[in-house]
Amino acid sequence: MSLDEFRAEVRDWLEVNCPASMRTPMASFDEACWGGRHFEFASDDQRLWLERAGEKGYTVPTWPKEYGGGGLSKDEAKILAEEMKRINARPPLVSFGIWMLGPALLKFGSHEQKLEHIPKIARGDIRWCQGYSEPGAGSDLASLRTKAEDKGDHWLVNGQKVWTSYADKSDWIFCLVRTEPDAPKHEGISFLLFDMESAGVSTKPIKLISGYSPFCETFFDDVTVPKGQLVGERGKGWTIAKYLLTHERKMIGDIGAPTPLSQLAREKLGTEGGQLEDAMLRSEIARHEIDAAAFMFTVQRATDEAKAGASLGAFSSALKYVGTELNKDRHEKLLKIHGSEAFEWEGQFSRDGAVAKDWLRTKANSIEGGTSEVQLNIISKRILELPDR
Amino acid sequence: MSLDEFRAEVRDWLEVNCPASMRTPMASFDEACWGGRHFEFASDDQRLWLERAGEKGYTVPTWPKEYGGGGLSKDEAKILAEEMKRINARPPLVSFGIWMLGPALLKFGSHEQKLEHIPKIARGDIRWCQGYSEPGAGSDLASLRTKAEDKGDHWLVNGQKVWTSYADKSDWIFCLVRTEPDAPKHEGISFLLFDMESAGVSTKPIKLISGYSPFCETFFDDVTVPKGQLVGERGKGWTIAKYLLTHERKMIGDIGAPTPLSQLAREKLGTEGGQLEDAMLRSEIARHEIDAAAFMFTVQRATDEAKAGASLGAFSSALKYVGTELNKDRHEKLLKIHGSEAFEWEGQFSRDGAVAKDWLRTKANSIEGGTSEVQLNIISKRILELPDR
Amino acid sequence: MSLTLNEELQLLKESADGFFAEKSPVSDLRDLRDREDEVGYRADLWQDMAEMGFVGILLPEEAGGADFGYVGAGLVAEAMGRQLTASPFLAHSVVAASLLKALGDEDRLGALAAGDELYTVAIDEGPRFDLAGTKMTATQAGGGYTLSGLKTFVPDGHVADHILVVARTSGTAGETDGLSVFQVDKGAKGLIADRTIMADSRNWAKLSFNATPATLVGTLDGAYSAVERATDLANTVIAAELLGIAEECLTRTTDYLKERQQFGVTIGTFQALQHRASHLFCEIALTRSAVLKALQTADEGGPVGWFAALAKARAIKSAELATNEAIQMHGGIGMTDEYDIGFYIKRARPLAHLYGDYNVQADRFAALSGY
Amino acid sequence: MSLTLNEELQLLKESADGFFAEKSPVSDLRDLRDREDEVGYRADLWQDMAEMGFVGILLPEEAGGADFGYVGAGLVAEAMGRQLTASPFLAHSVVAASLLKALGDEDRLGALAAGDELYTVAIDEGPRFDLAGTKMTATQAGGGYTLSGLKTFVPDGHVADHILVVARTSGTAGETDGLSVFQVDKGAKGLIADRTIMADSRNWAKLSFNATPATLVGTLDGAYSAVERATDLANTVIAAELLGIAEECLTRTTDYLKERQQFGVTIGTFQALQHRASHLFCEIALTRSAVLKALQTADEGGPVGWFAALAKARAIKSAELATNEAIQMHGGIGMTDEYDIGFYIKRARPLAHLYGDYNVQADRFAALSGY
Repeated sequence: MSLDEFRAEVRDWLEVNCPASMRTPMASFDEACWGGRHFEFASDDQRLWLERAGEKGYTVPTWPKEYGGGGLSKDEAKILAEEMKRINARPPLVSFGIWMLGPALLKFGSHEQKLEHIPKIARGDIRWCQGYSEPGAGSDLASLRTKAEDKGDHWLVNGQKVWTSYADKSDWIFCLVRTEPDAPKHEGISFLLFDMESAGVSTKPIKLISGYSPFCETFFDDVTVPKGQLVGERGKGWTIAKYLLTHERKMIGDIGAPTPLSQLAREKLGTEGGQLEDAMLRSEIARHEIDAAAFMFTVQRATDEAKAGASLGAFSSALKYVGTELNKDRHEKLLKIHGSEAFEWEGQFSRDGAVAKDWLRTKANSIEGGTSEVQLNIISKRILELPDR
Repeated sequence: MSLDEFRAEVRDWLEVNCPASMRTPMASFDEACWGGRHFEFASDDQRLWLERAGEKGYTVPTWPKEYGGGGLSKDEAKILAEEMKRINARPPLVSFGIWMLGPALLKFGSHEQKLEHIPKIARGDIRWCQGYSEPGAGSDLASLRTKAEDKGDHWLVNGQKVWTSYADKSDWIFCLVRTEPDAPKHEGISFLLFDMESAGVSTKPIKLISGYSPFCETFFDDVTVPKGQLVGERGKGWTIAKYLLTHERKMIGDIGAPTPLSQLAREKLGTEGGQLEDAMLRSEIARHEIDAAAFMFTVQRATDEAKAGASLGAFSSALKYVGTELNKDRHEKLLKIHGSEAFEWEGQFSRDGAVAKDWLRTKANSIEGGTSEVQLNIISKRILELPDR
Repeated sequence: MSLTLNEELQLLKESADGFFAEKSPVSDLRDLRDREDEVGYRADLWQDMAEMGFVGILLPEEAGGADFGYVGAGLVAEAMGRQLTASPFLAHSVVAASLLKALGDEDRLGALAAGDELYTVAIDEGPRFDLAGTKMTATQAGGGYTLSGLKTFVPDGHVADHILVVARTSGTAGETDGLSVFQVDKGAKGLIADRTIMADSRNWAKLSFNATPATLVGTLDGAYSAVERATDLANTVIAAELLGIAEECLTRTTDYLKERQQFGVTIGTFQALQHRASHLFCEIALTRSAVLKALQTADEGGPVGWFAALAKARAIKSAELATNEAIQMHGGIGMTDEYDIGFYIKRARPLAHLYGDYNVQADRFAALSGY
Repeated sequence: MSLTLNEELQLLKESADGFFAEKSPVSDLRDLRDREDEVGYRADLWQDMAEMGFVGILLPEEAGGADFGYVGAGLVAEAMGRQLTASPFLAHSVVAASLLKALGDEDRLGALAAGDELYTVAIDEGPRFDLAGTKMTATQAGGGYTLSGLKTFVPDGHVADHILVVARTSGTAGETDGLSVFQVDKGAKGLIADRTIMADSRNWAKLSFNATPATLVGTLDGAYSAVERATDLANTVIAAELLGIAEECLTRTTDYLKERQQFGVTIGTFQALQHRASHLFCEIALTRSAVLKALQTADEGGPVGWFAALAKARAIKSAELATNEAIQMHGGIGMTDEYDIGFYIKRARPLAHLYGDYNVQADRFAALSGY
């Protein structure tokens, strides 16, 4: 089938299968379909759209057909994306399974593990969370202490994770555990999968300064995990973790193209002779938007270079660093644009303080997924090749 | 004598003794009287003013009378300064002897050394330079290698200094030398004085990117120095050096109050409705001047606190850091105000490129007298008490 | 004048620092927030503050005040900034007191010093400070006036017994001429006070007036310069509170850097963090000087606009840097509601915005500098 | 369009980088400066550049050009930025070529491609770029025109054989209507070219005209948009040269950090310096993308102002940071004339100023973005 034929086919399929209400923009990721055992669909259309896309493998277009993926080539996947964008189709499914575990399993998992888990990710049956960070570990991720003891026919997991995104809403966890307590810290780590309904697993949401609670503390108390649920080699989990961190970094750094500040400022503050009246704010916004536009082109350049076969490598750290710092700066400017209204915390008029809360939420951007300081360390070491202490 | 009587006396003395041409502002320190064996006075008035002030000890008002100082109390010295300022009197003498060696000798020197050197500093007979930095040492000043060997009745000095201010115009040098080669690096250093006309001393001016050459390389090739010219204890020169660095830091950080950028911008660019027409530049200038004004008040506060008996201590590092960084920023803004005229390098119209050359000169502000990085290290360690590695 | 504190002020500083550290640590604000306290401040603390002389700190002794001037008020505000103390101090003891003094109104000063009846001032009508842009119009009715319209961002607006409202008695929005100040009392006809819960968990209200009876305070039409002076003076004290916030953030952050271990070492040994902390220290040191200078100038009684704009601009810049750096250097724990550091950033921004943000101050600084 | 270089452009880049590194290292500029060379560039290098196709890089093959477009010109400029190559490339091959193309003048393109007769463009009349503010007036005289007045900051103005001068044929200063372009030839009556030695040791001149005969190029009165387009296009290439400067500063600085020892360790191990170098790397990476996008947009032939302003603003910011950090991190040695790093900062600022500095670009970016 030629690419043109494929495009025609996709267009027809979308026309028939994507419900009209799924062709409208989402206000935030909260409106997205996250799937999983306990997911409450916002509408029948949302459920239908997931089922139909999941069946075609269009939730994960480039993953192999044999594991429930779409089996599309890069070019075909690009066409699918273009056609979905053309009709403003929402993604049928978003999840850490798609972004993180899937790619890791495809690269490091056994055939059996792929068969077991990937189709359920593709169909949105199982919602995954990521168990990396631990209390006190912070940027020094590899100092984790959650241990999995080898009990012959199973692992016995004890310990605690923190900053587990949506742990309270997830079905399974992919988790870094220490299997060789005596090995050097990077070498005793394994990558383990288990069901959050296992006996001994409990979660507790963390309230943030923004008032939101997207993260949990997660506790493991004598959790029994079957031997076969360790991914890759025992003691080599750090390799998988690093692979996924690079993935995550790229995702977090890629903030997309939000509504330009200048547009909001024009709406909110008005113009005189075509220019924002507040000359100082205009100057600040211009400085921000010049950098934001250059960042957008940099994401595009990195994407284009990756398509042309270049490896992104440590450049993902640069994208993560710049993208998150810019996003923080953007929200500081948004406060200035909204004036005192920005500081409302309750009340319908301010959507329960969305401006203030979103602003505070951005402060975590440069902490989660590797702090800005860690990214600068990585650039220094891996790109500039400056010497270690 | 009451302070009021003192004021009347000083006023009369100044009226009689300060020549009219010495009551006009100087365009730069180049017009100041530096004294020394080979100094070429710009005018008879300049010479006369030095002689008269030197005789009274008013070149160094608070130094003891016994060594040729003015012997004034702090309050009296303040009155002298006020009265001189009232008539715009120029300082009769500026020199490294006044700013640096004098205070060090008064604190660490023997009675004989004070008697020998301080009167000559006060009268401007001898011009001193400072021999601290060495090639390759940079911020790590204590790694200096110029050695002074104990030859029984004299020291034999061999080595090289760099960044010696006005070494080619100076009569004597105060110099850090290594007297105990086997001691830990901070403990083998001594503080030595000698005549630049001694056999084996030679200097070579360093041309800077600004085109100016205020510094020299200074070479010592088997220079013989009498035993009595070592100040303080042998091997304890680092203590004197640290004392003087703090002095120097305060001096360099204290940039005084230069012409406001905004005034220059108004003259150069014109205003509309009372405001600078270029709104972006106006905003930049305001940001700079807000910081510059706060810095000026900070210098004043530090001075007032010192008067009230508080020790300046490591706060001099903060003044040095902020003052030099602000001065660099000021000159970047000056380029914007002058536009393409700022970049002229030759020609009478641009005073041989004074704007560009002064701008480049400021780049050294945050390097000389301890780099900005060294100041931040000091603040971190001594004020914030953050731990060492 | 020497840019230092004399002995008397030094004692006041120590007593204010000690008082608020003991009587109203940050946990108090958390408690008020979590209980959804309707009054929004602790009445017993306010009573204690009155006894300490803080409530009437700007007022002359004849009026029952402590007469410590703006330098004194700044020291109290700085101490409150360090502890994030919730209190009507700013609205009542600083803004209302400064306005009544600027209007030459002696009668109300006694009540003000006692603090039993709370005063506040209502200026803003939209999301931004714009005094000359005041639109609300006072209508002559019988022997007095009535007010109709909306005032926003009024500190302690829902608990105040008396509200000093800026309204137009002639001219149109944009003109400095034609403004007057009126007093409206709690419970007055047509007055609706709508408390707005804001990021800083402090008292703010929207006040809606509907033919509400109001009494003229001071002279008719010429209040612009008095209100401008009052907000300038308020800004010097706000700058002091922001300074307290910035300093406390630096202290808490350096403490954390000395204690927190990562990669097997104390993170305070990382030079990149050391340099950022040291830079922040310098930034705050500059602000401290600008704030003290502005407070001293306020006490001298002459024009204070240039100094107030300078101090407030510096304080906003320092507080923004300090709160951002504090959260970043605390890492994940700084993002949790359980930890106190987040309370500081939430207070710093609305406080900075009151009576004009950085750009407003910078613009004013430039204009008053003649460019 | 993909934000990458195709194979052909990749080859051009390698050849340009190699050519300038070999044929005109920084020592060449030092030599020209120290010899007080009157021509201000190396004629043999210019000849070699013509043979490489660099001189006519923007011109179509029919006119004898290499037709590599703006992306190609940008690659050459970037390589020249790295080596600080002194050459009439910018004035002749970029600005004059762009202006003649924008004016639709085909006749002169052949001469331009050969490079035997140098062209330049004269716009500024004061210390700042202000096209609409042009005051110089062309006077009709006989069948032609004469020009009187002063042009400043003209690149290669004293060596150019032909100067394209922007002058007013109607309207008054401040209006965009009424501008025309004239050619004035070297040695023309009343033309005095006064070379100005500037910080970058490159060719700049003040040109004084006194009833100097001039030939109209293009149509009367409507040249504003053509000149604006030419300066926009020139700015995309200037941005590329500034990018080369910034990159070279980063490279030289990281090399120095790896080699320089202090306190018994390599200074590149200091985390504070590592973070600053890494931040600079990111800044330059953003600029690289903005510059490539602007150059590609220039080649597409549509409106380029927004992209040019973006690229130039970014490049100025990056070059300013890079040159300042380079000197600071080199310490004392970076301040000496003997060391090359100082040459970069001296070139970066005047180049940034040509056709509008950061503020000019930011203002234009905002205006073209609709605010």
